[in-house]
Parts: sequence; structure tokens; C-alpha cells
Amino acid sequence: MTPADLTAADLTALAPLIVLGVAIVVSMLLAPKADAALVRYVAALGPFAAMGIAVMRLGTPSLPMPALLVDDGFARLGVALVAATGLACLIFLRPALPAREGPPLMVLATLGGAVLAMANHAATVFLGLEIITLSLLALTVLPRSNASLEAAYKLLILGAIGAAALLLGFALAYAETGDLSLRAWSGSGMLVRLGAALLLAGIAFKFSLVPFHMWTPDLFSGAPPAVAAFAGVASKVAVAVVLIRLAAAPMPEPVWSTGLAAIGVASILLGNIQALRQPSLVRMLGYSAVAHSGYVAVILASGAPLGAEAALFYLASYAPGLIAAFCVAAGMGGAPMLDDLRGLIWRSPIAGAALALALLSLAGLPASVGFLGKFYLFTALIEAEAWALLAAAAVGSALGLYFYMVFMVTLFRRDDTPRPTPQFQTADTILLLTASGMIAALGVNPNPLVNLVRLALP
Amino acid sequence: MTLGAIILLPFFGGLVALFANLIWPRTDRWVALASLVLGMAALIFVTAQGVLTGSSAAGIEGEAGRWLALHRSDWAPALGVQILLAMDGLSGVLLFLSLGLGILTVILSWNETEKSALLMAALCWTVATSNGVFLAFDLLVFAFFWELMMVPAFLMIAIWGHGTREATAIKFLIFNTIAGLGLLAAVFYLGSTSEGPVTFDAFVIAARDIDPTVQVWVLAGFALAFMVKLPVPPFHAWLPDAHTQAPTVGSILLAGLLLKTGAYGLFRFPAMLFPDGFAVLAPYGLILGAFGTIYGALVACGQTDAKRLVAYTSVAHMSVVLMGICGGVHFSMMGAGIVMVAHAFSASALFLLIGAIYDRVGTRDIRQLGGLQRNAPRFAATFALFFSATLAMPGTANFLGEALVITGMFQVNWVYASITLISLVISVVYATRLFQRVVFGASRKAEVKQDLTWRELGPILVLGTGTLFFGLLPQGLMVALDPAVNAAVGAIQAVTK
Amino acid sequence: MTLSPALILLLVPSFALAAFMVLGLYPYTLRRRQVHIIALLGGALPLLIMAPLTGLCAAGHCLGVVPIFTLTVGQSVVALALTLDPLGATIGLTVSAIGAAVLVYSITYMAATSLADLRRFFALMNLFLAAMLTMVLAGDSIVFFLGWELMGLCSYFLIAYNTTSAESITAGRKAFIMTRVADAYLLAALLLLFLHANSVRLDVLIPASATLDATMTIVIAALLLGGALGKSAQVPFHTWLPSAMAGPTPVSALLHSATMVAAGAFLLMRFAPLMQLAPAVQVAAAVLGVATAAYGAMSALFQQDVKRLLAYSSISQIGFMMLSLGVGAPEAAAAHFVMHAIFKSLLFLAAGDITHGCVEGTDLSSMRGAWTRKPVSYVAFVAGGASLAGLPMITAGWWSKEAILSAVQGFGAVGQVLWLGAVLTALLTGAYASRAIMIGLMPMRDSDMPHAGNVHRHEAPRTGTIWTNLPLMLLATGAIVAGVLVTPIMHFLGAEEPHASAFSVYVAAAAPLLGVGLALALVFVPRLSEGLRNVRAISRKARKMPRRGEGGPQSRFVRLALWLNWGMRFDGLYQVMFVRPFVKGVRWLNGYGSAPADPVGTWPMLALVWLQQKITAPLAPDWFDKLWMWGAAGVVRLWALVRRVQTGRVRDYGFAMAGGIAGLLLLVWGTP
Amino acid sequence: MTDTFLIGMLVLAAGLFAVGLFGVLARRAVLFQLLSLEVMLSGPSLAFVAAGARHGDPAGQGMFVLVLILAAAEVALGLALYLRMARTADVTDSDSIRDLRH
Amino acid sequence: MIGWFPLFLGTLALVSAALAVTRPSVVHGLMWLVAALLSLAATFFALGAGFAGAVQILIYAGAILAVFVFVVMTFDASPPALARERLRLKQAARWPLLMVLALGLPLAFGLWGGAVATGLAPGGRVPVQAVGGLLFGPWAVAVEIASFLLIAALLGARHLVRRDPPTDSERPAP
Repeated sequence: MTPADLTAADLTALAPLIVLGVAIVVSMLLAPKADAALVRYVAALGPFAAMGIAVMRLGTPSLPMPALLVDDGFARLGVALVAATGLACLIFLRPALPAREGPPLMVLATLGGAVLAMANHAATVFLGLEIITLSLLALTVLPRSNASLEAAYKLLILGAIGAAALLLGFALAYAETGDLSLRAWSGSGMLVRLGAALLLAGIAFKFSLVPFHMWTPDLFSGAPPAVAAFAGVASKVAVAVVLIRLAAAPMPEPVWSTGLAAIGVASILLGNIQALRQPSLVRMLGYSAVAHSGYVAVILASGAPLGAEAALFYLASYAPGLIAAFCVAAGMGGAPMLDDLRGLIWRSPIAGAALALALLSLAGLPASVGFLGKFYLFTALIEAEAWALLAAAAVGSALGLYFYMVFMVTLFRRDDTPRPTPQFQTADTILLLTASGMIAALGVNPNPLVNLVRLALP
Repeated sequence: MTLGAIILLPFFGGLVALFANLIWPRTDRWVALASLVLGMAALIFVTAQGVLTGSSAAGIEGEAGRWLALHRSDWAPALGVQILLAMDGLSGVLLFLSLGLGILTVILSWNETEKSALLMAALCWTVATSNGVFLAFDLLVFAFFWELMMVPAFLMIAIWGHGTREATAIKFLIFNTIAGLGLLAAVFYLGSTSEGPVTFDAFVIAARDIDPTVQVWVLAGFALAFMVKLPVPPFHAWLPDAHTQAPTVGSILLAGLLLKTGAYGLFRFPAMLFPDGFAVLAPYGLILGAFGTIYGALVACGQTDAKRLVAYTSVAHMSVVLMGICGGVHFSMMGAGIVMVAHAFSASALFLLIGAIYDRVGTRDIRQLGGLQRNAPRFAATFALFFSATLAMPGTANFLGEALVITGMFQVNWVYASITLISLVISVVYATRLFQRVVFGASRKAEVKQDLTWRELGPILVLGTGTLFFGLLPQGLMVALDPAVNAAVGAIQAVTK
Repeated sequence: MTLSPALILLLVPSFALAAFMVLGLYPYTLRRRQVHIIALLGGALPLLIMAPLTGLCAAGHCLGVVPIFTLTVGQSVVALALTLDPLGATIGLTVSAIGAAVLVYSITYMAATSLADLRRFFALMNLFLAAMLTMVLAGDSIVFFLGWELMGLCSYFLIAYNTTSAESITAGRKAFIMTRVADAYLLAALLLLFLHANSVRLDVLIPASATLDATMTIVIAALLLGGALGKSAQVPFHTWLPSAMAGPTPVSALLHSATMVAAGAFLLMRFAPLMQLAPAVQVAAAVLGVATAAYGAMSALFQQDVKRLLAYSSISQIGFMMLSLGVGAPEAAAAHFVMHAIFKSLLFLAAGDITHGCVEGTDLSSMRGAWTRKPVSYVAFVAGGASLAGLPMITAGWWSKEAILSAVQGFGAVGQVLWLGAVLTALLTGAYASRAIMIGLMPMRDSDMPHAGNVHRHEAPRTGTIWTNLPLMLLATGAIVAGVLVTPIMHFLGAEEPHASAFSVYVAAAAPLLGVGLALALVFVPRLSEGLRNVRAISRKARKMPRRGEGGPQSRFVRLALWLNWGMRFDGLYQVMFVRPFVKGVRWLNGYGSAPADPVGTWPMLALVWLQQKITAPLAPDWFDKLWMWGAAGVVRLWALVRRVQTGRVRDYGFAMAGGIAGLLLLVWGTP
Repeated sequence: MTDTFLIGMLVLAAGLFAVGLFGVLARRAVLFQLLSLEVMLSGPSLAFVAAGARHGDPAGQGMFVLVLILAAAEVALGLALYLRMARTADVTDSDSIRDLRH
Repeated sequence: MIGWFPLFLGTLALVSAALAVTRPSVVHGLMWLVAALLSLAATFFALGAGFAGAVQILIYAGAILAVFVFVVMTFDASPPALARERLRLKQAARWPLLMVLALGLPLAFGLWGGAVATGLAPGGRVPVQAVGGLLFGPWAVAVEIASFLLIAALLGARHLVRRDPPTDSERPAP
């Protein structure tokens, strides 16, 4: 099949990628000369359109796709979530005016996520992952501060290790089966099993699971908050889709149930413990992101029938909280410490309340959508009768509660020291309100989100 | 949907109150009051309807006549969650209590200036969430309200508290949330192991035949949450701190309402859902309760902070409730129900009085107080009334409840009965200690000059009337509680026989 | 609740209760006169209703059970009721009469108090009266217990009436706590009976006790006895009563003569049919009764405070009642109840009037010169004292005591021993009663009055007002002539004429007279009176029982007298046995000792710390073990440890990743 | 090409990966770490090409091209980063770049 | 015998790579890297993957290394600096070496015991046309996407090397 052979059906299925690509190219070309706001709007059109297309096509029958990609419910949901996150992050991507590469890079990262969500083949998985990594890297250095350079350097080096491991894994499986699509992983020879271990390492890097997680907190504190939010949400959603596909392959055994479960549990425990007394908001979110990845990993490792649904719901429920928290961090100048947050809710009620709600959701307390995410997590683990994993998740949740609450209480502390009021633009405020609204509304009535996730299931 | 209104009216009232001041200043308290009064009206309407038209609960088999109102609608069918609200006499009594205390606390904090809108909202939300707990029969919704209930209380302690309020607030939250995890895990387990469609409908689960061993474990999860909230030693460590540091209205709602949710949960669910597990665990509950009632009383005897003292008496009294429930006979459960109500009146009133003293002289140290008798006779008189209630003087509802619990204990095991009797004796020790230090004597360092104002006296008289009324004419209360008690006792006896 | 004429019974306590509510709750300031009127109405109206009702009852038209209303607790029915039977009528009439007398007397006695305190005083007195009447007339165990407990509460407030005096506050608390113990016994007994009979009505409950099994009968009877002993200040629960004399005199007159302390005896009279089913308990009651009587009499003999003397005499006299109840003669006990109420309230009132305003308070020396200072009161005191001493034939006390002694003699072999003890006690009674009287005859001595306050004594009016004299005279008359009522009362209650051998009657009659002789010796034999003066000096100075050898060498007589003066040191015994361990325990629980405050609440923390110290610390150098023991080491410390993993060096990060990869590969390679 | 030789090539590829990884872990100089990345990535390249040759499948070489693109992109970004960092820090020692930690 | 020759060349590449990462001087390291890459290219030719070999030489050994060499000019190559590099490697080498062994040995032993799925016929030389046909046929989308990878690198690199001062660094350097 050559490009000329593309059918209308193919174009429909590829439409999200196409609109994203067009948005990237146009905004990139506009970037050096045009008004920065215009660049941002043009760039935003891409994720917006991609999200619209993906959501509209949810639930319709799968179309046959060109090789390497697949058009099924997971792909559409993944694209929708990635694009939505990309759009949100674009709004509060701060160093926008001088560094005009920002918006196109953010859309680029979104494109990577979309590719990953649709990937069905070693080539696309690899490309999707690396586009995300490299564009995040480029986004990270936008401020060109020492911290951002350091974070980018760490991501580069570690990302290359991860990529090399992933590639070697694919290569080994390919050597044994001669097949590069994800079906290859259903083999059970030694080469496939070794490859699976390497593949898991590569993916766990992107999913920031212990011990492949160490770039996460550094990136979260070094990069602009919007970038961190994207790394925390969108790339994980996309990787989760890949993991779900791999789970369906199914992956060869000791690696999957034991290996993934072990690193998942390690992530839950280590992430939560490392976040325990962390005074910096963004680093705390970084460590807690590790823990949240761990929760998703144990869901998938447990092999619960509910696994895919639970994992996707968990990530979707986790998204608004993290985005809102990072948006507040952006307004506070990027890396607020615990002391900076003292009494925030009195100084800036909307930001404070949004952050409080976000922490509530991340902690998984009721009346927030995070609670239902935890509900799914525990239900799935109980269903799979994975008691050890359940215990780890419970311990992790209890630990998590502590540090989220420390931040929460700080927000309400009365404080006499004058502190700067955070700066929020109108778009930020709208984003905060939307995210808070989603946390609360979905927390009370999760049906829309549940139905959305269910539409994606085969 | 009137049942829903009982929850939603206070909730939205709180929400509106939060923003009301932005439009017209000082309207927040009116909004809060109005929403609570409307909620009370809705409750009265539902109760009257239920009593007059008989059972409206066609959906619950074999329990005709018990339920005053029932509401069932879908919430998240995808998750098997529905809005299932039901009200019987027990719920009704506690709902009256909750809304009534809500109104009282709004009146008490009428002149609050610091972040008054948020305080009003927190008061309304406390009432709304505990109403949810009292009404929900979908276990997930129950757990939802259960966890949510902590948020406004947490805010009240953390913002308007005294002393080390933040640490206390976190302690409160950690204790209850960790305990809440047990409840959540148990609820999830029940939901996810259902045969057929996932459901959290308590009535469906109650009808299910669960393996007794499993029942024990799941019940342990439930009981942990309830016993921490109750609280029973050794899970009580959060309570004295929370009571001491909380503002007066916070203490009143904690003692009057939040502790009751724990008692309600123990009263309602173990016997209903896990009778086999209940039969296994109840003896341990009795032991814990017996220990707690003596322990709480003994520790109370040595306190110097008046609020802490009352807090420990709460520990003792709620342990009696635990004993009553675990006794599992009609007398003891009825007694537990009455102690719940009585303790809500007496402890709230004592917190109110101590709060009023604290407002005047800025200390709660009973070594520094004194001379109330001479300077503030109204204070002294009301204090004497609730002092009598605390030590379970006949004629107060507290006595009735404890006497019934003791009666039930005699049916269960005379050892527990004698322990309860001993606690009655010790109650005199701590009560007289509090009373004589605060009311008698010459004025020590902190002299209360101003007697109770009418705004304080009004709520106290309401509480005092309640204490005496239910102590002398408890028939209405007993009739209201009877169906719930009968159901629980019936379920237990069906197993133990 | 149907309206019936019988409901008039409900009015008896209601008036006193209404007076309490008006005085206690009426929000506006009442004037002194109005307070007096309300209090008197509350005190006198019950008497005015009780008197005709008792008359009717004596004529054979008792009202019987008057149901009030009915509660249902599950399958059980709780029917609240009042009842008027001969026992209730007799005791009720006595109580209301004494109550009225005391309230009338109080008007003058309390003239110096402030209006607010006066209101409080009368309100509580009325409430107390209402409670006692409620208990006496109770037709079911709930109402009975309501009155019983309410009395305890009122006694607390009344004994601690003087709220600025630490002594009276402590005394009130002591009384409350000790009687509460008895209340717990009673409550247990009542609830057990309720469970057995499935009813609270006394007319159902008591007959139903016949069907109890033997063990349960003994248990319940013992519990009832415990309740009675506690409330009636019998050994070993008696120590609260002497301390309770810290309250005002009218309070002592009401609470500690006719009503509260006698309530225990009334309880056993009420439940006499049940008690008779448990002979072992009855014997115990009798033995304890006679022991208490003897104990009280011996202690009273050496008291230096007139009120304490009267307190011990109350203990002693109620011991007689217990003895009578123990030998199965509740009617005699009831008769003695009536007589005791009359003469003991009289004694309190008279002594109160005599010593009122004296510098030395109620010390016996304040009685000196009473004959010249307060002739009316002194005459009344003599009448009461004679009745207490039981001077044969001419006093009411002799008749009722004789009835008891006769009943005891009819109690078989044990009865003879008990009788002997009782007679000896009667001797002692004669001694201490006449000792107080004789001191009243002695002239005032300025040497006893170290302060200038004796001016006050001289200026006090020789005769009191009508408000004091009227009750004193009426009661004094009663104390002498009411003896004629003993037989009718016993008939009324359904007992046979008491009859005893002539010898025993002579002996019993001689005993009080011998006692008078003993008193003469104590007062007028120089050595003995000197010794007593020593006792007085020591006990006033030390405020506690001196140790052996302390305060100089003492004769054996003085040591004995001191020992008895201090009530055989029961207080110290209880201090050591109960109070101190309790206080120590409470203090330990509250963090004064080595344990932290609220140890159980902090045990999870302590356990963690302990685990950390015991398990983790020895392994501290071993990092691997430390990792495993993280659960014990405290999560925060773990955090401090773990956060160092994030070194910031990219090589270390890569190293961790390589470790992860290696681990996964090893997993694959190592798994077949 | 027999399977045994394929395995041999794969072992060599793994060796290249390991050597590159060693370089990243052991060398402190930034430039050497970047250099080691190239070595590390050449491992999978070799494995893909060898496997493609074993199966006679062009996809192996196709993957090789993609790996090459990645390598090129990483070198470009890495060196740009290096130059930018060289203005402020001693980049002969990557251990000194550790402001973000704990 | 086709098998032995690529193995030999591959071993050569491995040894060169090992030398490349252990030289103290970056210039020497680069030279050995070139050697390794060229050996690899030769291996590809020997394996019959002419396209890969050619691309390896052109792009890797040519373009990429040219960039490297350009950057290497900034590197301090004085004798003390070299001595320091040597010392640093010596100090830091032990644990990485052990770790790489821990990782490499199971991999190698596992591979040694592995086998290719039965039923797959051994293929032969892959003509360049086949590769081209794949890349511009079924994999066209992947190639398109790969171009975005380069765009990302391009944008990032351009931003990094641009001369203007970082006016918008919103985060102060720690």
C-alpha cells in the first residue's frame, strides 16, 4: 500500500493524527513571525479537533487501518484523553511569548500520545514513545534555566536507556517470531520472554514505575508545570493503552504478572514514602505520580477482568486533579513550596479551592472523582483476588492521605506573613474552574465518564 | 424525593450561604438557618406522611410497617450504585437530632465574625452529610457520605479551633480515614463478590447467604470504622484532642452528631448484614465496651481541662452504647438507642456551657474556675441539670438508657452488668469533680462575671427539655426505635438459636 | 391514665415539687417573704393531704395502687404507679410531718442568709421532700428508684450547701459517692427483679419473688441489703454520715433523721416479704444491725461535737431498725422509724437552735449553759434526749425500742445473743444521750471561749421566735407521748402485740438508767472528764487521729476514747483501701506517674516506639535489615532514608534503571 | 544463516547494549555519556538487522532506519543541550549537575 | 561460511565500542566509536543487509559523527584533564561493571538457550528494493510520523542554541 492507496475509511481513522500534524506544521511555520496568541490558538485547534473527532467516533465500529496502527475503542479513548490533556496543558504553558516553539511542541507531544494510543506495532509504539520523550524534552528546556536543562538532560540520558531496552526487547521478539506487531508477544520462547522483560523496562520508564521512575520528580520540578502535567497524564494514558493491548496479547508470563506487579508494588510504596514529607508541591506530585502509576500497574498485573476499564478510569479520574494542581503551581511561579501555600485559600479563593479539590481527588476522598478511581482500583483487585496487591494499595492510600492532607491543611492555615498573590490569566481560571467542576461533578455522578470508558471497551 | 430533600436542602443551603455574603452582607446565617429549618420541615412532612399513611416501603419484603419512607433511584447504574434512602424510626430520631443540633449551632454562632460564611456552610454540610449517613442504604453511598462527613468537621477544627488545631485536625482525619478504609474495603468486597449484577443494595446483601468466616472479616472492616468514630478505647485517641481543640459548635456537632453516626452504623448494619459474624465478634465488642466504659470514666476523673473531661465521659458513655449493641438483646439495644439520644443532649449542652465559660474567661482549666454558683446562678442551675444527666440521674434520658443497657447485660452476663454499675459509681466521681470545681467554691483565678445570655440559654433549655422529656416520657422514643431494635434482635436471634 | 379520685395521691409529692420548680426556675427575683410562703406551702400541703389519707387508710380505706401511666419496652410493660398502703401511709405521714416541721423551723434558722442562697436552700429542701415522698409512695420500682436517687442528688447539693467551705463540699461528695454505691446495688436488685417478674409494679414484683430460685433470692436479697446499708449509713458504709454534718442544721434534721438515712430501713420494710425468703441474708442484716448499733453508740459516747454525736446516734438507731428487720419484725422497725424521726429531728433542731451563732459552732461546749440561755430549746432537747436514751415508760423511744427487743428475743438462740448486744447498746445510748443533756446543765465557762465571739452568745434571744418554738414544742410533745402510738402502728401494719418476758423488760428498762449513771461518771468523775477534755483538745488540734506516742503519753482511756471519737478509724481505712488506690490509679492514667497520659490511647504509638527501640536499634548498622524493618522504624524516618535514593546524579538514576532491567531479566532467566 | 549464528549476533547486540550502558553508568563526562548512548542504541540496530536477515524480512532494516532517526535526533538534542549547559556548568562531570534531588 | 564472518565483524565492533567508552580522551573515544560503527556497517553488509550498511556509513559515520567532532572541539584535552578522566573512570567503574554483568550475563545465557520458533523458514539477502518498498508502502505512515520525531528534535535544538538571553525563565536557578 502506498500513500495513494489510502481510502476514505483510512483517512477517517487517521483524521486525529492528520489534524494534529497540520496544526503542528502550521503553528510551527507561524511561530517565528506571527502573534504569539495566534500561534497558540492555531496550535490549540489541533488537539481540540482531534479530541472532537475521537469522542464522536467512540462507539462506532472499528475501521480497517493501514498497517502499524489500529482503530478501536481504546485508541479513540486514548486519543481523546491525550488530546484533552494536551489542550489543557497548552492553556497554562507559561513561557509562551519569547519561546514560540512551545505550542507546536505541545501539539507534537499530543501527536506522540495519539500515535501511541493507536499503535499496534513495534514501529509505532517506538515512534510514539520517542516523540513524546523528545518533545517533552524540548518543552522542558523552554525556560532554559539551569533546573530545566538538568531535568532535560536526565530525561535524555534515561530516555535513551529506556528506548534502547525497549528496542532490544522488540528485536529479540522479532528474532524469534519474525513478527513486529504486538501479536508477537504471545510467543513463549526464551527470546520472547527475555524481550518481554526488556520491553517492560522500556515501558515502565515511560510509565515512571520504580526503579525506572527517577526522572519523574526531577522533571516535575524542573520543567514548566504544563509539561509536567502532560508527562504525568497524557503520556501515561497513552502508555496505559499500550499496556492494555499487551495484556491482551498476552505477554509471556513471569514478566507480566510477577514483574509488573512487583514494580507496581514497589512504585506504590516507594512513591508514597518519598512523597511523605516532601515540601515542594511539584516534587510531591512527582512522587505521587509514581505511586499512581503503581496503582494502574497493579490493576493491569492482577489480570482482573475489570482491569482495562479500571485502569483507564483511574487515569481519567486522576487527570483533572493533576492538571488543576499544576495549573495552580504555574500560577504560583512554577515550584511553590509548602510555605508559599500557607493560607492560599484566603488569598486566592479560586486557586486555593481548586487545589484543595485536586488534592482531595488525588487522595481519593469521596465527593471527588478520585474516590471513584480508588473504588475501581480496589474493586478490580478484589475481583482478581490479588490480596497482596490490595494490601499494598491500601497501605499506599493510607500513606498518601498523609501528605495530601499536609498540603490541604496548609492551604487553610491562617497566616500573617505577606505572600505574593498568584497570577492567573482568564484562561487559567476557566481551566481551574473546569477541572474543579469535573472533579466535583464526576465525583457525584460518575456516569458520563464511566460510560465513556465503557464505550471504549471491546 | 422528599427524603433526598432532607440531605440536599442543608447541602445547598451551605453552598448558598458560602456565597451569600458576596451579594448581601450577613445573610449567610439566615440562609443557613432557613435551609436547616426547611430540612426539618421536610423531615416532619416525611415522618407525618409515613406515620399517617403507613408503610410506603413496598420494595422491602417482610418488613412492612417498619419503614416510614423509602426512595430508590438510579445513580450510577454502570457501577451498580443506586440512591437508596430509607427511613425508619431510628433514622428518623437521629435525623431530628441532626437537624435540631444544626439549627442550635447556627443560632449559637450567629455573631461569629471570622469567616462566618464558611462556618455556616460547614455546619450545614455536617448536617447534610450525617443525614446522608442516616438515610443511605446503598452501602457505597453510605461509605461515600461516611467519608465526606469528615471534611466539614475537619474544616471546623482546623479553622476555628483552639491551640494546636491543625495537628488535631490531621489526627482526626487520619484516624477516621484509615478506619474508613476498612469500611470501604469491606463495601467494595461486598459489591464485587456479588453474584449477578454488581449491587451495593443493603437489603439485597442482607438477603444473601454469606459464608460466616467471610462475614467475620467483612464485619471487622465495618466495625473498625464505626468503633473509631464511636470511639471505643483504644481507638479513641483522636476524640479528646478533637473535642478540646474544636470550637464550641464543633464540639457540639462532634458529640451530638458524629459520634452518633458510629453508633448508628453499629446499630444498623452488623446485625442486618452479617448476623453470623456479629455472633462471633459481639463478645469481643462487649469486652471492649466494658473496658472502655471503665477506662473512659477513670481517665475523666483526672482531667483538668473541662472539655477534655467531658470528652472522656463521652468515651465512657459511647462504650456503654457499644455494650448495649453487642449485647444483642432487646433491652440492651433499646437502651443503647436511648443513650445515643440522651448523650447527644447532655454532652452537647455541657460543651455549650463550657464553651460559654471559655468565651468569658478564656480558660477551661477547672483548677482555675469556680464560684459560678454565686456569680452566675442561671449557669449553675443549668449546669446542675446536665451534671445530673451525665451521672445518669433517674428522670433523665441518660438514666433510662443506661438502666435498660444494664437490664440487657443481666440477661447476657452479670459480669458486664456489674461493670456498667461500677461505671455508674465512677461517673459520680468525675461529675462531682467537674461540678464542684466549676460551680462551687469561691471564685478562683478565672471569675465568670456574666450570666448566660438568652441566646445561649435558649439552646440549653431546648436540650434540657429534651433530656427531661425523654427521661420521663420516653414512650414516643421507644416506639420510634422499636422496629429497628426488633429487626436487629430478630436477625441476631435467628442465628444464635 | 384515667382520672380518678385516687390520683389525689399524686398531689402529695407534687406540691413540694412545684415549690421547687417555682423557687428554682422562676426567673424573676422573689422577695424573702414570698420565698418563705412558697417554701412553706410546698412543705405543709403534703402533710395536709397525707393526714386525711392516712386517716382513711387507718379506717380501712387505703387507696392502694394508683397507676399513672404505662410504657412498653418490647414485650415488657413498665407500669408506673403510686401506692398507698399502711406502711406507706405511716412513713409518709411521718416524713411529711417532719418535713413541715423542719421547713417551719428553717425560716428563723436561715434568717441570716442571703436571698439567693435562701431560694436555693428552700428549693432543694422542697425537692428533697418531694423525692422522699415519691419514694415512700412509689408503687413501682422505677418511681421508687427515682425518688431514691433524687434524694442522693439533693443530699449532695444540701450537704455542700455552703459552697465556699471545702469541708462541706468534700462531705457532700463523699456522701454522694458512697450512697451511689448503694444505689448501684439497689438498681441491680430492682433490675433483676424486673427481669424475673417482667413487671416493675411492686405489688406484682414482691409476690413474684416467691418463684425465684434459691441462689437468685439470696443474690437479690443481698443486693437489697447492700443498698439499704449504704443509704442508711450502716457499717461498713457509714462513714459519710458524720462528715455530712457539715451541712446546715435543718438539712441534718431532715436528711439524717427521718428521711434519707432511714430510707434504707424503709427499703427493707418494703421488701420484707422478699427478705424473709432469704434467712441467711436476714441474719446478716440482724448481725450487721446490732454491730452498727453498738458501734454507733460507742463512737457517739466520745464525740465532742453535738452534731457528730447525733450523727453516730442516727447510725446506731438505724442499726436497731436493721436488727428488727433482720429478725423479721418490720413492723417494729417501722414504729421505731416513726419514733426515731420524731426525737432525732427534734434533737437536731434543738441542738441547732442552742448552738446557733456560737463561736465554736456545734462543739459540745456550745451546749454549756443552754438551760439559762435557751430554756425552751433545752427542754425540747431534754425531751428528745430522754426519748433517744429510751428512759423507760415515760418516753416514746422506750416503747419502740422495747418492741424491737421483744421481737429479737423471739428469734431463737441467735436472738438471745443479739438481744444482749442490743441491751448493751441501749445502755450506751442512755449514756451518750444523757451526757449531752448534762453538759447543757453546766454553766458557761469563759475559758472555753477563746474568742470575743461569746458576746454574741450572750446577746442571742433567750426564746426563739414562734417559727422555732412551735415545731420544737410539738416535736417534744411527740417525743414523750408518741409511745402510745407504737402498738397501734404495729397493729395497723398487721403485726402482733409484742410480748417479752418480764425479766428481759426489766433488764431493758434498767439499761438506759445505768447508762445515765455512766454519763454521770463521764461528766463528773474528774479523771474521766479530764481525759475527755484531753481527747477534745487533741482531736480539735490535730484534726486527725494522732499516732501512738504523738502528743505526749496518753492514758489507755484517752486512747480508747480517741479511737472511738474517730469512729474506729474507718475513714482512714477507706482512705487506704479505696480512695488512695483510686486516686493513684487515676493519676497514673493521667500521666502523673511513669506512664503517659491516657495510656491506652497512646499505646499504638508506644508500641511503635517500643518496636523501634527493641528491634530496629540493634540492627541499625545493617541497612538491609533496616529496609525490612521499615514498618517498625516509623514511616517518617523511612522517608528521610528513602528520599536519599533520589541523589540527583543521572548516573545513579541510570544505575537504578539498570538494576531494574537486571532484576526483570533475572526473573525471566530464573523462571523455567 | 543458521539459528545458532543468529543467537550469536544477538549476544553481540546485547553486548553492545551492555557496553553502552556501562559507559553511561561509569563515565562522568557528559560527552562520553552521549557517546555511550550511541553505542547503546547500536545494539538493537544490530539485533534488528540480524533478525531481518535471518527471516529475509525487510522490516528489520526498516526498524533499523527508525532507530537511526532516533539516534540522530538524540544526538542533535543532546549536543545542543550540552552546548547550552557548557555555558553555565562544568559539563565534563555530569555528577555536578544535581541541583534537583531528594 | 556466511555465519562466521559477521560474527567476527560484530565482535570487532563490540571490542571497538568497549574501547570507545573507556578512553580518557574524547578524541580517542570518538575514533574508536567510528571504528565500531564502521565494523557494524561491515557486519550489516556481511549479513546481506546492504541498505542498512550503506545508511550506517552515510548517516552515522558521516553525518552524526561530524556533528560530534564539531562539538568535541570544546573539550578540554590537556594532560591533567585526561588524568582526571582516567581517575574518575577508575573510581566509578566497579559498581557499573558489576551491574552490567548482572544484567548482561542472564541476558547472554538466556539468549544462548533460546531458539527461533520452528516453522520459520530461514530467509536470505534482503534487496534494497524490498526495504524501499516497505518504507514507502505499508510503513509510509510510520515514516511520516518519524519525520515529526525529527521536527521535535529540530525545534528543541533550535531553541537551545538560539543566542537570545533566557528572558522568560520563570523559575530562578536553584
